[in-house]
Amino acid sequence: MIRVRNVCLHYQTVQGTVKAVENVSFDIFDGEILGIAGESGCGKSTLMKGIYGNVEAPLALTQGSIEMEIEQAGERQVIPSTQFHRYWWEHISYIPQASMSVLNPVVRIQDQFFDSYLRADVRALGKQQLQGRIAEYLRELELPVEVLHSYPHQLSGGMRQRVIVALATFVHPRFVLADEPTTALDVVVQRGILTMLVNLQRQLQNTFILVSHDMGVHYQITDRMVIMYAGQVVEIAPTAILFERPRHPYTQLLINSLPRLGDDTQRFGIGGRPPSLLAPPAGCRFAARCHLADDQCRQVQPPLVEVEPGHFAACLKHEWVTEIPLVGGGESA
Amino acid sequence: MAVVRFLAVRLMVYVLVVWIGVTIIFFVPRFVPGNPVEVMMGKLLSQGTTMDPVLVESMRKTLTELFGLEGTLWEQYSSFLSRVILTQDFGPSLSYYPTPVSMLVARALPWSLGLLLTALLTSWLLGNLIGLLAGYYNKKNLSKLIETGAMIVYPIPYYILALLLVILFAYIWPIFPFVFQVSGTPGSWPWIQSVAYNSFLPLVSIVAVSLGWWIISMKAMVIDTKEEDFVQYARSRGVSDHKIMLGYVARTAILPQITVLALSIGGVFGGALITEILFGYPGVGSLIYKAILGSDYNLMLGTISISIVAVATATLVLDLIYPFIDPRIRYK
Amino acid sequence: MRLIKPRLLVGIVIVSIFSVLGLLVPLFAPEDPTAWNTYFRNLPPSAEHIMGTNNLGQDIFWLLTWSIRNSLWIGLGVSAAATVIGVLVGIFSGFVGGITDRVLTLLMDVVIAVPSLPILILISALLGGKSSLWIIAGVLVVFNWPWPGRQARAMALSLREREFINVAGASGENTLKIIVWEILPFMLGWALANFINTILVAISAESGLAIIGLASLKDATLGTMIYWAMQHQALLLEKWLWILSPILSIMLLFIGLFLVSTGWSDYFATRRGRQ
Amino acid sequence: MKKYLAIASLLVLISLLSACAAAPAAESGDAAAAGDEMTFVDTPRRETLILDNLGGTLERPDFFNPYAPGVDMGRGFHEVCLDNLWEINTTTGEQFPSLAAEMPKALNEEYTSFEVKLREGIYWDDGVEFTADDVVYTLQLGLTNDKLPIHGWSIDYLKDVRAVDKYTVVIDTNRSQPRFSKDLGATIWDATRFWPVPKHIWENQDPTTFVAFPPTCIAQYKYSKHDPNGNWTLWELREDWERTAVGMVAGKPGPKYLLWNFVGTEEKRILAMINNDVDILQDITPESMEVLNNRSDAVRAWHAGFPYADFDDPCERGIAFNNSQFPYDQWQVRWALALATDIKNVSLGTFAGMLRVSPLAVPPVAAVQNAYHKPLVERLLAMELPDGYKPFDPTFATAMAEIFNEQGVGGDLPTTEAELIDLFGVGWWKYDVDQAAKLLEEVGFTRNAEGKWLLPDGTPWSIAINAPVDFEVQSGRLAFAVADSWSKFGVDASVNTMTGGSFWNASSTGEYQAGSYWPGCAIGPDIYPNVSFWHQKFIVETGQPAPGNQHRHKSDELARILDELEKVTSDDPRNVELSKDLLMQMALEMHWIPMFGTSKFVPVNETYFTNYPTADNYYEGPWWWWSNFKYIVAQIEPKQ
Amino acid sequence: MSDKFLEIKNVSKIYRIGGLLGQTKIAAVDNVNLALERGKPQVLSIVGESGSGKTTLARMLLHLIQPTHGEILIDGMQTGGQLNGAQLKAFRRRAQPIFQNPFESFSSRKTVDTYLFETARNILGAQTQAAANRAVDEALVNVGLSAERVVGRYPNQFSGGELQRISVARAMIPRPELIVADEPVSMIDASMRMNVVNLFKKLRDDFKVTILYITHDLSTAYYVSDQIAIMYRGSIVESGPSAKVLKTPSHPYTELLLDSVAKIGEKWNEVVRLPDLETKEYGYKGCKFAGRCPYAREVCRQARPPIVTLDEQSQVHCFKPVDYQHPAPVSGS
Repeated sequence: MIRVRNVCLHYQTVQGTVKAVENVSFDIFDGEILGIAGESGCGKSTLMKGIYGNVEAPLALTQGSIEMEIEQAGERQVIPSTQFHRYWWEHISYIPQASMSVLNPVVRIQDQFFDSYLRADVRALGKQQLQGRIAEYLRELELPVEVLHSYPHQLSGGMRQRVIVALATFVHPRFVLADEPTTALDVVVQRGILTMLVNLQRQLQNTFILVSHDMGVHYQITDRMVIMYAGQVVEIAPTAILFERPRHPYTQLLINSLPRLGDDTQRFGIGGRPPSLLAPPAGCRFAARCHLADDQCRQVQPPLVEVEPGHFAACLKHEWVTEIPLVGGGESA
Repeated sequence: MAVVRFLAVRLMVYVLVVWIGVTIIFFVPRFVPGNPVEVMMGKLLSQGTTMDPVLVESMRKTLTELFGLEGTLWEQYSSFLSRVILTQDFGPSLSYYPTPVSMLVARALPWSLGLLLTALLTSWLLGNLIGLLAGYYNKKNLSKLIETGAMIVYPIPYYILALLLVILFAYIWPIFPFVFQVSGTPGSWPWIQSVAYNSFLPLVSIVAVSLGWWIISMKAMVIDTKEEDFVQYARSRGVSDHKIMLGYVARTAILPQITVLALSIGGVFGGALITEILFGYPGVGSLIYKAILGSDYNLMLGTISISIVAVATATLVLDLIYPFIDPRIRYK
Repeated sequence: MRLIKPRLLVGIVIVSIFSVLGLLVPLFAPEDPTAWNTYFRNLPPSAEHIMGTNNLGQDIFWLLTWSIRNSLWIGLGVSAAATVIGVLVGIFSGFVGGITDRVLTLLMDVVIAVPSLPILILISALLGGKSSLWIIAGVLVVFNWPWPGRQARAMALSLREREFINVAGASGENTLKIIVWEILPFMLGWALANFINTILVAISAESGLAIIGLASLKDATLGTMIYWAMQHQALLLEKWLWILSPILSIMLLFIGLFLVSTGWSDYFATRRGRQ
Repeated sequence: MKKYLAIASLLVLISLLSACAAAPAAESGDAAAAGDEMTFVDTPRRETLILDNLGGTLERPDFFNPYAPGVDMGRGFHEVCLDNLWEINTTTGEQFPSLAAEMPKALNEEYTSFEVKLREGIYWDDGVEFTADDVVYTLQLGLTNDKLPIHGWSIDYLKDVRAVDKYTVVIDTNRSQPRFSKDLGATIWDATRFWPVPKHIWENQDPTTFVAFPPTCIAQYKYSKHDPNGNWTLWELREDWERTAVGMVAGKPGPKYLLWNFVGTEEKRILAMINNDVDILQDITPESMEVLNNRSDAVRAWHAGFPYADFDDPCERGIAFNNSQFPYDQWQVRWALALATDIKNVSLGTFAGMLRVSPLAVPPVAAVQNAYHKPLVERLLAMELPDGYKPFDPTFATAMAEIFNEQGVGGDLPTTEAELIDLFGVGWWKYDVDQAAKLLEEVGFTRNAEGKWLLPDGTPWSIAINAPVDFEVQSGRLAFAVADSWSKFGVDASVNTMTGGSFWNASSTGEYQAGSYWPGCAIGPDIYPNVSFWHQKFIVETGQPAPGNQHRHKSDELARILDELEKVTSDDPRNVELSKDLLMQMALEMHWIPMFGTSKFVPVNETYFTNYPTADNYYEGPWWWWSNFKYIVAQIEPKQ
Repeated sequence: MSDKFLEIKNVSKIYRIGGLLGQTKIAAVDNVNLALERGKPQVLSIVGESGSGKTTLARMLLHLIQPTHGEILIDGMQTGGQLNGAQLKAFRRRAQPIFQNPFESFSSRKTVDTYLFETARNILGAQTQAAANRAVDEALVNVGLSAERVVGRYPNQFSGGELQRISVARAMIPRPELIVADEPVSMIDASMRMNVVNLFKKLRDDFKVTILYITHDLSTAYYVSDQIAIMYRGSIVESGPSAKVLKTPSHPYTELLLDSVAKIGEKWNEVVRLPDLETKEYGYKGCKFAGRCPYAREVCRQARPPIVTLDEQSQVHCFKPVDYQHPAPVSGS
């Protein structure tokens, strides 16, 4: 498992310190698909960098720790995030946002496969055999083997993303981090890739961490969810429970702002905008946009409390969240 | 079919560029005052020899005829064009009459190519290597030092650098020759040694300046490329550092440098005019200069056209081969 | 991260010193420093002649300031003209497109393919003399506008696809307005860097010509100053102030301009990055 | 292609190697004169006289056809390989027979038929005897080949050429030619149209394109080798040098090897001489002379001390105008400019005062100065402009001496006025800006508030002076110095620095205002051949190339004197008297402004050779680049 | 005048793609017909995945590019071909755009209000500053903003949602009859999307504007639109009232799309087949969807499917509803 404890991740910029992730703690369990959700700028991608142990200037882990617990040579070992890069790809791998630019544009896919693998036993296979293994693996994932001889730009966006998934899972890492893996892809393709991910996870029995802003995606495939807002975790719960009875008004508003097919109820967006991470407000960061907020909310940082077993929420009014009906509008901030 | 169409259009542009360029070189000298007959007359008469006006007149007439400068400009132009197109012959040099232009060019070209290609390739390879290292390890002090050095040398005009080098290494600290004087039989070892020894300062003056440029541009490109997603992703895939540097960063960053290299090779045929003049180097640059001083129309056309054709050809070839250099272009 | 890097600062300082030396100081020259035999020849530096006098009886310091002035004016003039023409033609070509674009692009390609130095030498060699500073400047403009032209065209082409151009169109702005208010602001930073670079090119070309004796030698420029010093064997007679002052001035000025140009581009890039 | 690759691939590697390896070799020039040191062309240094090759790098170093327009006659070719029928003695300005056995004999009173006797026993360097056939063959080249530049002249001049016997040629001309030997023999620098070529080599060749390589020589040296890059040519003394004209006339051959070498720009040339890598330099600036004096004891100029230069070059420099163009068609304007010229300052500015002035249109070389300048001083002093103003000022020489003494450089100068006049000239026009202003105002010029001159129509008056940029330094500098002087007078004067092409084109077409040209040449008392072109019958319209009188000066009086002069022979006493009238008339009309004779700093290095001609050893002028060098070199001796 | 407010007649847009090697023609929009009745303001959604040609269609409607074939009439006014200044102005008074990326819709070097005032002066024809102020103010109030909040600020001082509302305000200034909104909410955070989408309903109801809503998002399309047209590879495969199309899809592709949406409240089950490499399908002789269609038969691969009119308002391009009968040649193709 991966333990995230009191983590602060800050960017140093020209304008000052951007507190992208503030005091975040949670656990990632073995064998689950954990979803992390939130709006753009909520710190979810930064947190992913932290969890992957890829923290470089101007980003810095200013507080807290991230540890990975793995089994190696029959022993359980705890590895701090500063050492993660030694285990990259072997124990922990990463699927970036679907984008044209993450593969080397001037090198064929196959050579990029070759470049990645470090583990001695895989290396020892030799090029010929390795090639066979890769081809086999692609066939397993129902991908055409020809892609190996292509350049990235020759593949469609969906195909590229599936190749990256294959790349990231080829050596069966225990942890796979996927950062918005299907954003900007068409829904049909998105469904294909997500299905592929789920199947892989079932097959490998490893841990997937999925970052997405799309609540629908989370609903479809994640087991447990972490909701982030303005650099902080506001709610953690098993996915089904979260959708059924959210205990943070942000989660609730988020779910309710989404129109559903076949459902004609009037929906409203959340008014206003998230606070600046350069100088976040003193109290609850969502207070300015919250229909439940009172003066206390604006002054006191709500702690993340376990509101029911396995369900955590950081809201002083968490008990009222489902009780008080949502008001229309919020159009003006 | 599309390929054929593309080629046809591209070739047409090529021919147009060359033709217009050559036409400019044909007409500009003829429209500014000065003409080769008078240069020749001046040369023959300036020594104070008897200026028998009758002789002057008859000589002028003969020379005008010999130099093919009779008739209207249009007639001269069309006969020039047909001669060049049909026989690729630029005719005799006027100031070295009747020596053919082709012979003069053939003698000067190896020198310019030798000097400039060497300078270009050396500085390109060295500059890109240094630029790559300096850009890849751009946080290191040495890297900053190199960049500062390159920034100081690069903007200095190469002829100023040439002057300084001559002052420093041929005069104050005379380890290099002041005089371009090749000895030994061409092709022999002492000759090669002497060529190299004599070419060293001109070479350095060109290399130093262009080296600065390659370092600066490569470094900038490497720093940009280093931030690209695919490099970052390669890093997070655990790809080894030198592999990222060579296979990912260098491989991509070098592409625009290849473009500029190709264009520079085109420029090589024009010679490094002022360097050659300052060092008395027997290349095309010196020849162009002499042609201009002597109002030698044919020699100007012969020498400058090479340069025009070379630059145009370089761009053409570049357009044609670029898809093979950069796989992204091919299937777009 | 500081906003203005030391590089830009050094550049600005150097360029400012030269601007003062070239644009202000010459106003105080006691006599026309280009006139010959104004003073005794070959005087050593003194309070009266802080850099001494040369073989022609000119005060080296005042001559240097005049040279810097003229070189700067050539650079500024040529660069301003070339950049303005280039940017306007480039934007026009890119924005209007079609046959106009093709013809203009071909024109730019041709000018770029024709080597400029021989033509410059040809024209200055054959015309020479008084008017040649203008003619050289003119020829330099002719050969230097296509570079910014091509870039401006490329930028116009990509800017044309930006959505705010469409929004401006939908807001009823006409083509001229769009070029001036929507496209130009995005080119200013680049155009300034290009402007400074072209100053380098122009000064460099003029002094190169002067050094081989083909510029307007009666006018004081950094190049002609080197020419006269070389002609009078300042090197071998070890009149260092005479020969080295223009050489070092060119070097320093160029380094300064270059630093400003790259520093400005960087500064601009960071500023953009911030937004 | 191989060659490209060879040069390209080896350059880097080798430069690094040789940077260290070859460096010591470069210093060899410093080594002492003694020993068996070799030159870079593998000849013993002590036996090799090395000359500066003024022509620069040759683009076609293997081309030795003297009749092709693009040939380079320097580098030893006409100096020591070709020979003339009659050569010139520059101390007297008189010709003497070289290939010819004697001066030509006129066969009739009209001077249209001449007999030329050739020396017997002269051989080409391939062992074939030089005979009348060679002379006839060569003269007929011009008559029969219309592609040779001399064709027009030949047709116009020669009526018939025939060999009477093996050593006698008879030449008939179309017109009376009282100065026949000047047309076919060497005068200043060389003849331009007649060098005998070997018939046995040439007869089956096309003379228009024949490269004539290797050259077949008739003087005492033969071709040895040359630099394919065109920087040097080596000549070797013929073993049978006694079978040449020089051998017969001078009885001495000269050094074993002659090497003409071009080393580059001026500073490189003088450094080479400081390093004893060159023995004779041709034309340098006063500053270079200063460097040489500072750095080397072995080097001396024509004069051992100040003013160093030889002032006897047979052309003089000055400012010429297109006299057909307003306002230079007015004598007042030309005279005003002459009087507004601060000649002493111009002299200092041009060549630091190392110049000899001349108020007359012929150069102040010793022979000419004695024949004309000095005898005419009285008439010059008496000369009046139409308003009675006497412009002549005879004090130039003494005034200059005073300046030099003030500057502390005059230590080597003579002290008597006569000697100073020999050195600096008889005097020049007064520097009188008031009189100049008066003349200008007479023709309607005015001055504005800033003292700048305006043309009669009120527009500012500006003069652009044409000047050569990359050759003939003295004329270039003169232009700048004069422009400087005129600017101080309030005329907006500037200099057009021009390359050969445009410089000569402007001169010939008259498309210029003023130019720093050198139309006044002469070497001896018979000046007619050098002044005949001033006749107004040669004037053509501005824009057309002129055959003569490029300055388009119209004067009936000059024409009258010239017509008379044409008819008298060189030795006729009337020749000099008429010439004096001509020169005085020219001065009065101020058809151009003659200023100075040409100064040549002709330094020699005495490390390896001695007995160069110098002011102290004046057996010949220091004209290393003239054809008569073959007679000078015969006198130059190896040291010990 | 026709009774149609908007008519799209046989419109095609053909692009040549590929540079040096292998240039091909691609019909980005392939013979599209569409008409909207006058006097019935409505929201028409055009839904499609990337490469369906929906944006190309939008740009043709906005006179930004010209159709290769066919004609587009808005209010009887031809928008293809060259329009002169007055015609262009008249056209813009009728039709206004809203673009996808709110951050790109305004120059970062100018304050956003300049575009509003330009529109007020140039298109609406406000003669005085006061008139322009009034128009701008009113438009801003209509989208839930105010002049004080907007005037004098640069784009980077607004959130995406706010900018997009300003875009709507700008488009509304001349009181157009048609607004073409190309993916107006895809770049906006989920929590704020409804703020923009709800505006469209408001504009339709309060200002009688017809809105062409171009999107890939079926949920918002269902939520906001009256009519819907599904595009696939340049053609409209199905069109009709949105509720009908999305609740009872007739075209297999519509079915696939609906299946693939990551819905909340309903999990995926079966595995779907993912599309082939993209560009191949443009060249299909028959139905372009045949390669992926589970119902495809031989006839689908050989011939273009017919237009089948399902009811008054609904049409579908498919063989399936007519039981794979080879149709009579379709006119206009």
